[in-house]
Amino acid sequence: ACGNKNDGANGGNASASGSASPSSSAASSPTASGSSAAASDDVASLKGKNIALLMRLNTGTFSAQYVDGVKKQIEKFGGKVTVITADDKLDVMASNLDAAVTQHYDGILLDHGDDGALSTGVQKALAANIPVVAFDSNISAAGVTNIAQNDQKMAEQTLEALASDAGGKGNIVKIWVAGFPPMESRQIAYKAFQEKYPDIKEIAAFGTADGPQLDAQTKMEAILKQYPEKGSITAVWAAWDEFAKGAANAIKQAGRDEIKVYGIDLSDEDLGMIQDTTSPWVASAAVDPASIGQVQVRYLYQKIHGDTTPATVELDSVYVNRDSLPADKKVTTADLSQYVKGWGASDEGSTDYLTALEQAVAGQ
Amino acid sequence: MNHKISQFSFKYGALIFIALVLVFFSLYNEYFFTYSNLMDILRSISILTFVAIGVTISLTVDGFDLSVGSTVSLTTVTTATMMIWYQMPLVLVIVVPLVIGALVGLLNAFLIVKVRIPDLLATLAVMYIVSGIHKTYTKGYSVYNNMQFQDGTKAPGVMNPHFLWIGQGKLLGVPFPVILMIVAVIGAHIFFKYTRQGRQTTMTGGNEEAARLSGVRVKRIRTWAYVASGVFAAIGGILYTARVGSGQIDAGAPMLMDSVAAVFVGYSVFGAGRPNIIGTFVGAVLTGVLINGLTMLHVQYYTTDIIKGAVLVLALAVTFIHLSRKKT
Amino acid sequence: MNHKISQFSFKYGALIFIALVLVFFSLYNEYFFTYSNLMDILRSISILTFVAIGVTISLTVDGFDLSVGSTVSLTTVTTATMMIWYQMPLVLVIVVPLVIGALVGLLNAFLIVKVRIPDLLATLAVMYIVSGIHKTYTKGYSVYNNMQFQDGTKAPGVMNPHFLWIGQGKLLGVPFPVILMIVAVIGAHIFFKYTRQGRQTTMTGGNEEAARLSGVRVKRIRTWAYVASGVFAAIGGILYTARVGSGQIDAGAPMLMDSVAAVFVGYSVFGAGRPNIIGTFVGAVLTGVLINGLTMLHVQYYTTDIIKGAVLVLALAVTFIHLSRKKT
Amino acid sequence: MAGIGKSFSGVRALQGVDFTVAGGEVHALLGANGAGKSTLMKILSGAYETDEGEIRINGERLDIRSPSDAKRAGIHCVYQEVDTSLIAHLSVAENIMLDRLASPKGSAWLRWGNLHREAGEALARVGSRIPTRKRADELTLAEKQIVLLARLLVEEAKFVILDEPTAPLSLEEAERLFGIMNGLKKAGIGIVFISHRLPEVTRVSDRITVMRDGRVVLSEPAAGMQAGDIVRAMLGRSFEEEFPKTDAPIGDTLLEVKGLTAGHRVKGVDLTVREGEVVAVVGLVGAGKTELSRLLFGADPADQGEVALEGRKVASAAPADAVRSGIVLVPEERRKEGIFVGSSVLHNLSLPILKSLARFSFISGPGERRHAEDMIGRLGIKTPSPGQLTGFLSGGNQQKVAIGKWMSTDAKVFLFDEPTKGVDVGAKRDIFRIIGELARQGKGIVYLTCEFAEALGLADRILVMCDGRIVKQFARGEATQEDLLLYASAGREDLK
Ligand SMILES: Nc1ncnc2c1ncn2[C@@H]1O[C@H](COP(=O)(O)OP(=O)(O)OP(=O)(O)O)[C@@H](O)[C@H]1O
Ligand SMILES: Nc1ncnc2c1ncn2[C@@H]1O[C@H](COP(=O)(O)OP(=O)(O)OP(=O)(O)O)[C@@H](O)[C@H]1O
Ligand SMILES: [Mg+2]
Ligand SMILES: [Mg+2]
Repeated sequence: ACGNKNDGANGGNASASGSASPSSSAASSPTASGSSAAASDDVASLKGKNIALLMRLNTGTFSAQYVDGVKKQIEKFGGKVTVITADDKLDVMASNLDAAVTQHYDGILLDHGDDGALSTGVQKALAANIPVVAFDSNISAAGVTNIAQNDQKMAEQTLEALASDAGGKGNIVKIWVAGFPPMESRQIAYKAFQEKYPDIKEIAAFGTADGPQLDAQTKMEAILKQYPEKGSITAVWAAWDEFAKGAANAIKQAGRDEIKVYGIDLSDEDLGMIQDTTSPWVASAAVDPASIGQVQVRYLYQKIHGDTTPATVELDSVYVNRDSLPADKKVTTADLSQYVKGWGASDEGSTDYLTALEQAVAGQ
Repeated sequence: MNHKISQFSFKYGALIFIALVLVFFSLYNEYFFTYSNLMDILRSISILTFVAIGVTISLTVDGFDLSVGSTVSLTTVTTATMMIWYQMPLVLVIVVPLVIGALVGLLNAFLIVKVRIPDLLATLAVMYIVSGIHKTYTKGYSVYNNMQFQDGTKAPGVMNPHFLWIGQGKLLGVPFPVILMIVAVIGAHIFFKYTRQGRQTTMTGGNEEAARLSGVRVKRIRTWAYVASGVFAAIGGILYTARVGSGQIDAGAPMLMDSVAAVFVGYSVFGAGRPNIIGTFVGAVLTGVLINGLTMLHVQYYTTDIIKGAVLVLALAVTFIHLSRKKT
Repeated sequence: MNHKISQFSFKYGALIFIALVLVFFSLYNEYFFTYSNLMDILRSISILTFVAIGVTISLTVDGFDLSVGSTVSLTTVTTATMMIWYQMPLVLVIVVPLVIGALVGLLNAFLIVKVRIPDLLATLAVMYIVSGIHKTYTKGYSVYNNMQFQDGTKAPGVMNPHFLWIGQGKLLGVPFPVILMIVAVIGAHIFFKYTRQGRQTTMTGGNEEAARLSGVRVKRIRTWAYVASGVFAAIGGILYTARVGSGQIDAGAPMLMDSVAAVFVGYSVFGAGRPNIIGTFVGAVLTGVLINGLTMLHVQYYTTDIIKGAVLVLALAVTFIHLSRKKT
Repeated sequence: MAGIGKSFSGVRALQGVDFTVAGGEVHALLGANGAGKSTLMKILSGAYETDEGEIRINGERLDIRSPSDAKRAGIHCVYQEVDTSLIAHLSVAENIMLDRLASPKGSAWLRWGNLHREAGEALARVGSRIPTRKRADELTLAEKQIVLLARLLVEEAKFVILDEPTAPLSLEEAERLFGIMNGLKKAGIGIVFISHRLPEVTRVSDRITVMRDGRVVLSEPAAGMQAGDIVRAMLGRSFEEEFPKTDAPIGDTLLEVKGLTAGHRVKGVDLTVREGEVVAVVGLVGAGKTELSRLLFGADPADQGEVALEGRKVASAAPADAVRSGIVLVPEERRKEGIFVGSSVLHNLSLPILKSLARFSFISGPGERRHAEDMIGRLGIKTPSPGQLTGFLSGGNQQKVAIGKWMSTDAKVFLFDEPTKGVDVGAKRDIFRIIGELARQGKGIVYLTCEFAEALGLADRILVMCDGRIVKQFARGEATQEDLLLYASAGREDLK
């Protein structure tokens, strides 16, 4: 039942309209391509697509919100999405990609893939006329659009905030783990930060991907005991919100309210903690996970439509701190845009025909 | 003389080793051997200890419960959702996970005792099932105060502060989870050492057929052992939620190997060569001490693994070289 | 008659089950039963199969190698760093990891055979050590083409394309890892069934004392079994690197449980009730088929775990209900 | 073998043992339990390494460090513990050809056809028709023993050691074994034969060596040796194999069994036991005695039949039910079923009576210790302390522990399954004494054995079992050994 229905329609139609769509840039898009009948034809052909979302890992709230973004956008376009996760096994992800190609999905979304592991599969997909849009995967194959959050920038935003709050000096704790590309990008910014602020000393560094939150909590407790005087630790920089949660818990429970935590990534859960005035976690930088998903889907549909899309789309991150949030009301990532400029509700990647498609689906 | 030294090292080797480690860390860092740091260490191992006691019990009846990690995960999200999604009263929030732990134990026992699937195989299968159930239940989400659902609505509840106290509060200056842990360790030790059912459990593990022919109801004993294992894992799950203040997905997965390692270190305590509660506790303490002390030494987390492994080898080598020498 | 049916279901139950699953998926989705999809499935399980063969060998001598997962991780990063950091020739890139696998096996064997630490305990300790070593070696970083070091310089090398071909290339239209896997399965099966050393290995696992008294050099046999287990894990690691084109940290960690599950499903093939190579292969195929097929059914990823666990229970239940009935 | 010495963790099992076997002779090695017979032979066959002394063949010094060294020198052994020598899940053929498969010589490849053929031929030579494709764990104990004998025949042995081979065999099968031994002897092969059955020993062997406490005390040609001399040498004192039957008043009916049936092994057994009565159930090996005792005890499920104790039906879903109603069993395989080798004597003895030792489920430590010491004294268990691991006791003392654990229960019926199997005469007499004492206390005893002499000496009533049925009943003094043998095997003839 799945996959076969639209199979024939896809190839021919998409390539036909492909010649008609010249533009590459994001928001501005080709509008009128012939008569309105042709346009509605266009729209009709985009309905009922089967999309595969291949994820390397699907745990934690960030992933869940990202998947939501993808799902909602595809539903708005009248399509269907299958989420296939690899449980952090890159070889399984490669196999899943192969399977998705064999099963003739109409489009493939990748999340946190890896060029080395996926390039063969991606080539196969492209050869089979299946468009691919990747998020945080650095796929090098021509014809793939890479959506990326600017990891270095997120790190810079939080680190700069940390430096200015601390007055350019102090003792900090770094919680970070190697082994994941985004983490390693964040580390580059951290390196630069250390050179820029020689008076800010790293007194401890730890972190593991294996049970990150509880481990960070336990180890933070040890560090707090090692530096028991108030003021001996200025701040904690956590390169991942899972770490930030653990560190914040430890500090809060130890009553060391002078220590501030700066994290990266933002989920509803994290927002709650940042808003909580008793929590030491004061700021984070992130891209809205849901809008990452939405933007990724839009570019995929552009590709299905036959448009040429840019090779990379970098989503700007937003810095969020407690002061910018209201004190009287719980904020979630969905309504964060009311308080923080540049958050969410991005219409990046949207085009007129996609809007028309949304309306057509909604009208049904 | 020589024999006596080896006998001594065999019995007290593990304890002496811990003492040396403690002395080393204390000399290295003045803050290590403080009351509050030691309490931190004990608190940090309280969850692990509960899970490890469960594993010890299953090993005592010559079984092996691989499903404890996923039981921790399941009970963690259950506890959190009961407060955050359904705003249930505290009693239920604590009782229901315990019942769930017992049910997982019953499932294990059913497969092992009735269907007669070997323990490792049965509990591995249950591990997958329980792990799948807990993710399906929350659709892969972690559960936190006022979390937002996919349909845009918000969860009505927050974590009960009394509940959080279980994981974070103190009683007479001692963290409550530490008190719970000590009570559990002493209780379980007394149970195995001084009670009838405890003795029957140990004997069943020693030779099931002989126990059966001695009139021990071995099926019942093995069943309760797996149920106990599940319940202890559930307590671990409850403590986990209370400690981190939210219901994390897959929280228990890393607990399996860590608790097994603690139990195995425990084999060498007092030269038992067998699972035993005090040994398990010592193993957990050693784990906690190493993590805390090595963090203070700024040793990278990955080096900790090597040290953990080496300590395990050392402890086991002393015990088993000795035990095998005794045999021949 | 009734007896015959039960006998039949017992022997061929697992195979029939797989056949039914295949038929079901084929009917449900036209792309499922195509040459390229089936090849995809086989390729997806090739790494798992190698690791699982290693586990099977260790289980055959009545041991249990928990360190295979970390051996995969260690050899994966070794392979990658040899190309990317040191630009070594292809031969070395393949031989060195194999040697490392053998060394890990020797360490296990030493602890188990010489020091006489029980197998689960020894291999758990080695698991921690090896896992720590591989992370310490790359400081926790994954290793990829021209990776950047912490001091800002870049790694000089990239993955050798011939090497990548091992994991991604095809020979006569068949993915090369699939060919390797088939050769390994057939080879290992023949070894255990038709060679003297293979039989000696089986005997040692069946009754070590009897084998020893018959003149089998059981220590040597058990040593080679752990070495073989390490080498097969190393092959898994090499294939992993070749498949994903980089050296991922902790790549092998999830392999342990998956391969153990495959081996355990294999217990039920032909009603063996014991580790056997063909069964292991069937178990791996079943894993691959389920993962591939269930994604086509739009089954949520977390539900897959439940199904995997349920299948495992089912397969084991049929076998062991039957086996235990036979005994009494 | 000259000057052989061996210690186990400080305890001397053998010292200064000289032992010689000539080609073409049957050399019987005798001794009480724990005399060191098996240990000596294990050293000869390479299962243990010797601490001191040397082994020579034809005057040439031989260094035996492993079983394969011994096999290379042509020394083969059938060990006392049959199950330790078989691989349960492999076929009969492979088990027979095990040594061949284990040797490093020969082709690396296996030819299954040849394997089955040769195994089949070896079985034919011992006159057995066990299918070679059957799995070893599906065999009966006697069949397993035969497989081990067949294993000997496929090897080119110069010396063969048979450690209590006749223990699990029926008389008929034992006779066949003696035939095979005769054949080997004619082929110039030296045979060491260990047995506790003195009559057969004096009949088949050429030379007899007796060991006591790890030393050789007697070594003479068999011809002209009297059983009494041998026993005296074994025990270091004169001893008549006596059965101290103590008269106990026989009271009301305790146990009543009707139509007990399970599979092919036990078919419609009726049985009554009265207070103070010793009822012996005799039969050849494989007659179904062990199975009967297990059914009575609820250890195996019965298909049909009823067991009643003092008129009340006994629920027999599990042994625990039987124990609660007052039936207890001393099982045949003590190490596997009777005792906990890894636990102390103390814990072994107290397990069934924990309830009475415990208050609010807490076990009274002093009470437990007092009970153990009392029991050790009453039964004469030789152990350095109650805390000693039971596995370190000698066989006879282990058996006493297996019996002793039931002594303080208020059990009314005691089932003994071959309690004297592999037990030396001294310990045997202790066991008989204990049984007599129990009878005097008004307990009912069911004594299942294949040693007819024991039954004749001990029992008030003897039931003969054959092929799962009770075929004949004798009152005390009515039967002779010959009668018992007749009925025990006649039933079997009928069925053939
Ligand atoms: N592996 C062992 N470890 C410790 N002691 C042992 C071991 N094997 C034998 N012994 C001891 O050595 C002594 C001789 O035992 P052995 O088995 O040779 O006696 P045996 O003459 O064969 O007796 P049986 O008639 O019961 O077979 C006994 O005291 C026994 O307990
Ligand atoms: N596990 C088993 N599998 C197959 N056959 C068995 C098994 N146990 C016993 N038998 C066979 O069942 C029959 C009755 O056995 P049982 O052990 O009750 O006989 P027995 O008279 O007690 O002999 P023994 O002197 O060996 O104890 C025999 O033929 C025996 O070999
Ligand atoms: Mg003996
Ligand atoms: Mg019997």
